[in-house]
Amino acid sequence: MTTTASRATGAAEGFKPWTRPEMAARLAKDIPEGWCVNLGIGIPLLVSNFVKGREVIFHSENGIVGMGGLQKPEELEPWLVNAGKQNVNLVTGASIVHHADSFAMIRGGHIDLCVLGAFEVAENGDFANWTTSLTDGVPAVGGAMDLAVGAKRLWVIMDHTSKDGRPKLLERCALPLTALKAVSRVYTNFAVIDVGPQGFEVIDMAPGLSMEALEAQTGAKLKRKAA
Amino acid sequence: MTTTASRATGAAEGFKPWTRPEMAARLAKDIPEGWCVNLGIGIPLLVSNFVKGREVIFHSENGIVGMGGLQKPEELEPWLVNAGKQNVNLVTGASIVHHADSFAMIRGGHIDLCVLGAFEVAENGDFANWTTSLTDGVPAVGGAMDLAVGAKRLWVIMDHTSKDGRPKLLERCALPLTALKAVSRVYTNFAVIDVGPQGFEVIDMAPGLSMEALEAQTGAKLKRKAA
Amino acid sequence: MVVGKAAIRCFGVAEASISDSIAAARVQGHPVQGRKQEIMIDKRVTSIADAMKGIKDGSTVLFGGFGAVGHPGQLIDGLIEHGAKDLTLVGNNAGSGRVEPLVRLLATGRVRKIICSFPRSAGSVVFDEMHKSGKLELELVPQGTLAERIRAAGAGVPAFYTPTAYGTALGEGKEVREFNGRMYLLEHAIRADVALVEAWQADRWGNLTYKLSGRNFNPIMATAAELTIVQAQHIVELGALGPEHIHTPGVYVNRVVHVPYGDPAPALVTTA
Amino acid sequence: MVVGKAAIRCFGVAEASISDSIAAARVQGHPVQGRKQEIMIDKRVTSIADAMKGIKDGSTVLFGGFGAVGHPGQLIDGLIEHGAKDLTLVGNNAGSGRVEPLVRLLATGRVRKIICSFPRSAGSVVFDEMHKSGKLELELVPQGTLAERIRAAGAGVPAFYTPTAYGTALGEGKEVREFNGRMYLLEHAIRADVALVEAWQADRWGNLTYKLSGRNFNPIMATAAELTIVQAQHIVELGALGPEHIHTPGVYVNRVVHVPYGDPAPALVTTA
Repeated sequence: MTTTASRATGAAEGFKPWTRPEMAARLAKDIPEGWCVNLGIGIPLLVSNFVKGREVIFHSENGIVGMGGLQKPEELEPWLVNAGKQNVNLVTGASIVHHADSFAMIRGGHIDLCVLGAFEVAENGDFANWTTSLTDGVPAVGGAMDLAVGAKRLWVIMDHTSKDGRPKLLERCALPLTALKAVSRVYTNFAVIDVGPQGFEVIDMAPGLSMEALEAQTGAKLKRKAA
Repeated sequence: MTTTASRATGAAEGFKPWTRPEMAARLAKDIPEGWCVNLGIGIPLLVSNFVKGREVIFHSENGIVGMGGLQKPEELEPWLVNAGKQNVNLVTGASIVHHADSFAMIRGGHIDLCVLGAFEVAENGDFANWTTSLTDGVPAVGGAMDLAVGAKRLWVIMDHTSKDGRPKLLERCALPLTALKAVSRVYTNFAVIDVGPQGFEVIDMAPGLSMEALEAQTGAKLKRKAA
Repeated sequence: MVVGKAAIRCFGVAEASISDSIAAARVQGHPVQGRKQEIMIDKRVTSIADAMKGIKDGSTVLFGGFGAVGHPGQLIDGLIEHGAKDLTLVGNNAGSGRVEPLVRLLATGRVRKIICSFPRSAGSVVFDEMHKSGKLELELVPQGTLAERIRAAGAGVPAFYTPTAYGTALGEGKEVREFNGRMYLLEHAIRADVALVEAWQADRWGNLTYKLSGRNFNPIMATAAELTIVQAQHIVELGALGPEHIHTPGVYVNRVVHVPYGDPAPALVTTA
Repeated sequence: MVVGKAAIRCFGVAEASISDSIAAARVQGHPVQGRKQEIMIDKRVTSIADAMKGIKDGSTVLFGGFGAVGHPGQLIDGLIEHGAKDLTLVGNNAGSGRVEPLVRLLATGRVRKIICSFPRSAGSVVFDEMHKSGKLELELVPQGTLAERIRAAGAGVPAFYTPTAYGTALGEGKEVREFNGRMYLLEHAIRADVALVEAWQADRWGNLTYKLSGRNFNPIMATAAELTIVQAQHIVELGALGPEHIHTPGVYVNRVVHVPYGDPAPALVTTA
């Protein structure tokens, strides 16, 4: 039902939502060369596929500055893992730091951009991505809260609506927050939306999508970003 | 007048004060092998001459763990200096850390012993060694206050009396304090004195010195340390 | 000087026990070329059982590793053998599956509480069961706050302010303070009784290096415990590690045991 | 998102100026084998004058070094040439004699205040004169507190507690708090506009190593300023510095200038 549901919606509305690779590529286009970027697990990781030819330095919170791609079976180095504990490579120029230094780098504002997934984003930049419930199951937080408050800017990449079709961009988050007033931009399968001083500002929309159709899928007011 | 004055006093009293090398040797005898020790500038530095044959690790607050002796002219390595900015050697097993890590080592209680000089030591362990006046001249503090509160134990090595013959072991310090309740033992040219829960406790005296003569040179009550 | 000692003991650096550790290390001393019969600093112990000596019930135990990489699994096994109970464990993860040492330690029921950032993973079944049934207390801490709280303990900083988790459920009940128009939480140092560390190289002074991502929490944990125990893949001669390339000065280390276990298992599962 | 930006700006990390720095660095980019015509990260600048561009009047400037060792004297000279005034300097010492760059900078009258631990030395005549005549303000900070305040700024920690200087003249007026029976002072991060750093090796990303005692304050200062400028004895190819042996990741560095000045003067005078 997940992306399919959204796409079904798109089809019904007569437009074609962006695919995940398209979303990642759209986000990657906005990353200038030279930035140091931390990518969350999941869709955010796809972004690294679309910065080829530019020097972007990928940071992994377990202490890698200059992370490369996933290892191929023949290059196995089990002593190198990313934040998702996948085996990765280093790029030329990479360095290793310990956990306190790595989070000092994050908290101290030295990461230009963090890209995370989210369950909900509010029009004031609040967002929720770490747990759907504080009572059911065991919560886990990892480095999300540190990244959210520490990186110079936080962009969220996610489907525009939930698996069951409910809006994920809202006036106020209902789920437990990861950080307050932290998100500056959202890339969804429907649109690219800035979190401005007065709320959501639409920068870009999937081909064929109307502002009205987008608003119908969004739980907060939208306005077009002034050029 | 300085050491000479003290010695003159000693001579007048019919005893022989310890020389500085003797004071340093007496202190060194109490350092067990394996300790990590920070020695202040001046008389404390002499202590390193008397631990030969034992592995004692000398720490220098500018980031050396495992400092050796002063460089000889033919071994000049200008990139190695101690806290007094003298050129020193490293011993086998030494490591280099940055200033924040070096003082984390100090403040965190990882230095077994710090040896400092002092102007005054009080019977409650307060001591003054960083400035004789907060108004005349320019004060400088360096790492003394950090070492005084951070090292596991602080021993002071100093002449028993000032240049003009006044006691330096006192009921209360008159000069600006370096740290409160920090000194656990004092090595002077007259005696070795613990700072106990009830005040100064004499452990050892220069040959020929009487308890009465020592008390006459001391500005606080003394008692013999229980064996 | 009672006041001073008491003050230092607040951080858990009891003088006597440290001296004991040094004495214990010295017992391990043995004649070495050119210095025959002379006792010297030698923190190497010959068995994991020896490495565990003196760990008490009720201890707070730091363990290194980010998942399997840099995780001192053999020392955790040693802790199971040792038998200490009523433990508080501090590390990033709570283990997965049923066979790895950390999970088996949890299963013994000797762990009262775990302080970590990411207990949940695809296979964290034992943690899940024990936590849900109330047999294991959890203190969930954001990963950067966890790292900084451990670093602070080692650095003699009892508490510090951080923006992380302000306004969230994990910040509830914590002291809030504004600096320059931004809100921060007060966080306290996590000082431990024991640190279990995995290193790549170690010498007899306890100087350490770590391999690649194996570094993670290990260097800061080594600084934050009264008794730091290291399992090292390689034991090298004193002087073999360059002074400018040592990651953990031996001053922080009490015991080193040689555990040449090889590489961590390749891990491609998605957890954090 | 105004609130967030404002909050980050409290720490002096203005987004625009950082981006400017990156842009400035990129301007220095030039074709390299195999990547012809492609612009890439290159933080090298070709002159000290270029390295100083944009430093504003009123800036807080960190300078590395413990005495002469690891001290970026040529960058200080560059700062004199550059002409910025109303400066606050932060470093361990206040210079000695009359010819070294730091002393000549003080003598220009462009320094309003100096924050340091050890201003006084045998030859600190210029500092002495200017301080006594009220032309130069002094904030005297214990050396470990100075280091930790700088490290805190780089680590996003606005304030922390330390036992150092409690009950002394240097603790007067500071907030006091008890933790576990011991008294501590609240100390605030020292965030700077500019850091002047001396390194041994640097590559085009700004990855750095330091030589022996030349390390001292340099790595923490590199993390604590909006604009970090490095003078490096050696420029090396990207990849020449081992990932496990880099002391400062290039992420912290904005500009690197090659200054192969050789060794610091041997110093046998007793100061601290």
